[in-house]
Amino acid sequence: MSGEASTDIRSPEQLDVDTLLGDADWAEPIRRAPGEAILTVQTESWEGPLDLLLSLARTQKVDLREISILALVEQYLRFIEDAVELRLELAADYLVMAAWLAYLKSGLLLPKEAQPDPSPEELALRLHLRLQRLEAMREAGARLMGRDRIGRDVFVRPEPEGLHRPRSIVWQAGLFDLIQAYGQVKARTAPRMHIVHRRPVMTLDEAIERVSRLIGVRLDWADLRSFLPDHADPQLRRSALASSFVAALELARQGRVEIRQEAIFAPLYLKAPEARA
Amino acid sequence: MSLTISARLVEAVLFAAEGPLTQQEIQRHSALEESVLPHLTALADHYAGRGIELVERGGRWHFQTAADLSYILRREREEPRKLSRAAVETLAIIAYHEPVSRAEIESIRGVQVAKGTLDVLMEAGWVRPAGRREVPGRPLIYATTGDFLSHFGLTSRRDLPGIEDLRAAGLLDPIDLAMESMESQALLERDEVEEEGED
Amino acid sequence: MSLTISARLVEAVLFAAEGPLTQQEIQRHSALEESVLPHLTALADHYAGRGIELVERGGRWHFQTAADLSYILRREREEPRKLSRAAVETLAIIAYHEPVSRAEIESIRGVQVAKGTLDVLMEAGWVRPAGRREVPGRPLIYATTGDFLSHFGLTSRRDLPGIEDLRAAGLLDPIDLAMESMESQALLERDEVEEEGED
Repeated sequence: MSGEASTDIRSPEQLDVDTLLGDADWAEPIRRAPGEAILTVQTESWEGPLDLLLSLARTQKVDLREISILALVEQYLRFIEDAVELRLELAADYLVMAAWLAYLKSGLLLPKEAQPDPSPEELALRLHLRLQRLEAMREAGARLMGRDRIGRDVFVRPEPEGLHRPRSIVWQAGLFDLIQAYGQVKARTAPRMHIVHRRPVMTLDEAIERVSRLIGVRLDWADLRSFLPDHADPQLRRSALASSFVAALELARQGRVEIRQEAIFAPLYLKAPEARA
Repeated sequence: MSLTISARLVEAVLFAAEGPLTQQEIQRHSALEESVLPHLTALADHYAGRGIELVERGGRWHFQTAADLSYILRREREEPRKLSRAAVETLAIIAYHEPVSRAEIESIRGVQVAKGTLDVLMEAGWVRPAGRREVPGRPLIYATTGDFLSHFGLTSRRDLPGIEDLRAAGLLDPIDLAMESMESQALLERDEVEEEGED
Repeated sequence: MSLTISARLVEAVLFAAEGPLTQQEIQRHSALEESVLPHLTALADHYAGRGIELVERGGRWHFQTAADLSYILRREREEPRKLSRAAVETLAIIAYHEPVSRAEIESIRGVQVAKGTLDVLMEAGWVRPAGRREVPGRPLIYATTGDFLSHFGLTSRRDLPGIEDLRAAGLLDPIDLAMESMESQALLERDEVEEEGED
């Protein structure tokens, strides 16, 4: 088959995963920003610490089976130190990995008899196996993408006539459509937390205090609006208007203020009661 | 049967073409120096009497299913219809929550369900009435069918991804949420306009 | 070249179909009493070395242009789907390990499966939920589809590049299993070689 022929051409040794995936960035973690003297570290270049470890391992330029875990651990820790010195935001999992690797490093350097359980060799081996597995899958992915793909390398008829079909498949819908639709229904109707932004308000207590204080110094009927703070922003003014109105009603109920209004929606006038004047 | 690379290219170009091609177009797509005409006639001869034929109509060449076999082809009116958005959502809700009544579907969707939507799903053979709910009004309840499972390649309804799976797969937010926040923004704005009108 | 009516029918069915067809579907559409399989293999032989080839992918058959002509026909501008690195790795993990749960994918990649990875693969029609693993939590498991095999030109999953080598090297086994087998290996060898360590 044609597919096999093409895989024969590219043996695994010749594969350059980076070029095949067209993403050369990840081999080059630390770059000098153009025109600047400082280094920029792009932690977004990696998907997590394991990814970073693998690309550091690649820079050792040896078969992954021969790699020195201790050297790799040191590289990682140095990288994290540099990043911290440069005050870069590091995701927590990078730091967790750093702590774990520091522990592993001290274990690897300890004399054999003082080693805790599980042994650092075992932990190092596990890390090694994880890196091998990730590497294997990355290579497999690249080889997959490099195959003769429909629509790029080989082509099917763009507009076939289509065959006479049984009634049951007249309606078209796939499993993805179905679960996507359910996801959207759920997302649309899910209860959501709303955060109400704090608005500048005048509380009723503040308004009562303010109106009763000002009413004492007004000699004649005064428009309610003249009791509002002068330089307040419009939102605070609206709140103050409402609160002052309620305050006026409350004060009138207590007999501490008189209210007059000429017509519906006409301005409200306040005055201190006659008896006390 | 071995062919020259040129003849093979011409054959492939014709097969992958979006529509009938002129001789010049075939020449260009196959990137050949020599004339493609001899290849075209040789191919037409080769396919004569097969299930596929190479035909020339008004100077354009294309492959087609042999005319005498056209009865295997789809009739125009059988054009497969894509299930409407409402129908897919309704089907999904029935699959996840069955058995459900229409009112329950509506409360999950947050939108009314037209009667025609359920009819389409029943016509497709994916949904069936499954009795009545023993509550006031005794509403009809709906469930999915065996055809539903086989069409969607499921062995059981429990194979449907759960909410957490959907979230992890990235199917629980994107576009709609953004749309919604825009909508609620618009609602807020309308409220504000109304409030200001009252002033 | 004249063919029997049966062979012509099979050829025409494959040519007019909108997608790959299983042997059963070809049988049904061609409405033949006799098995279509001999016709399929004869046709595949006939087309070998032509500009078009008849291929079988995951048990489904379709015509496509010959792969070795891709250097001329290749349409760079129409790259079918540019996948993110995460999506490529996730696809590879699912294909080589299937069926596989999200947690298993995450343990190989060392990061959470990002939103917009699985849904992209499912939308492309290459990955599907394939039931649940019967362990606590009953996690959903994922597998590849027939369309995946067709798209990447794989006759079956055994055709996945290098899968035999990876399996032989134990690189498709979970780490715990690999550790165990290494330990028993080490026990065997301990007599002969005093451990030189990893320095």
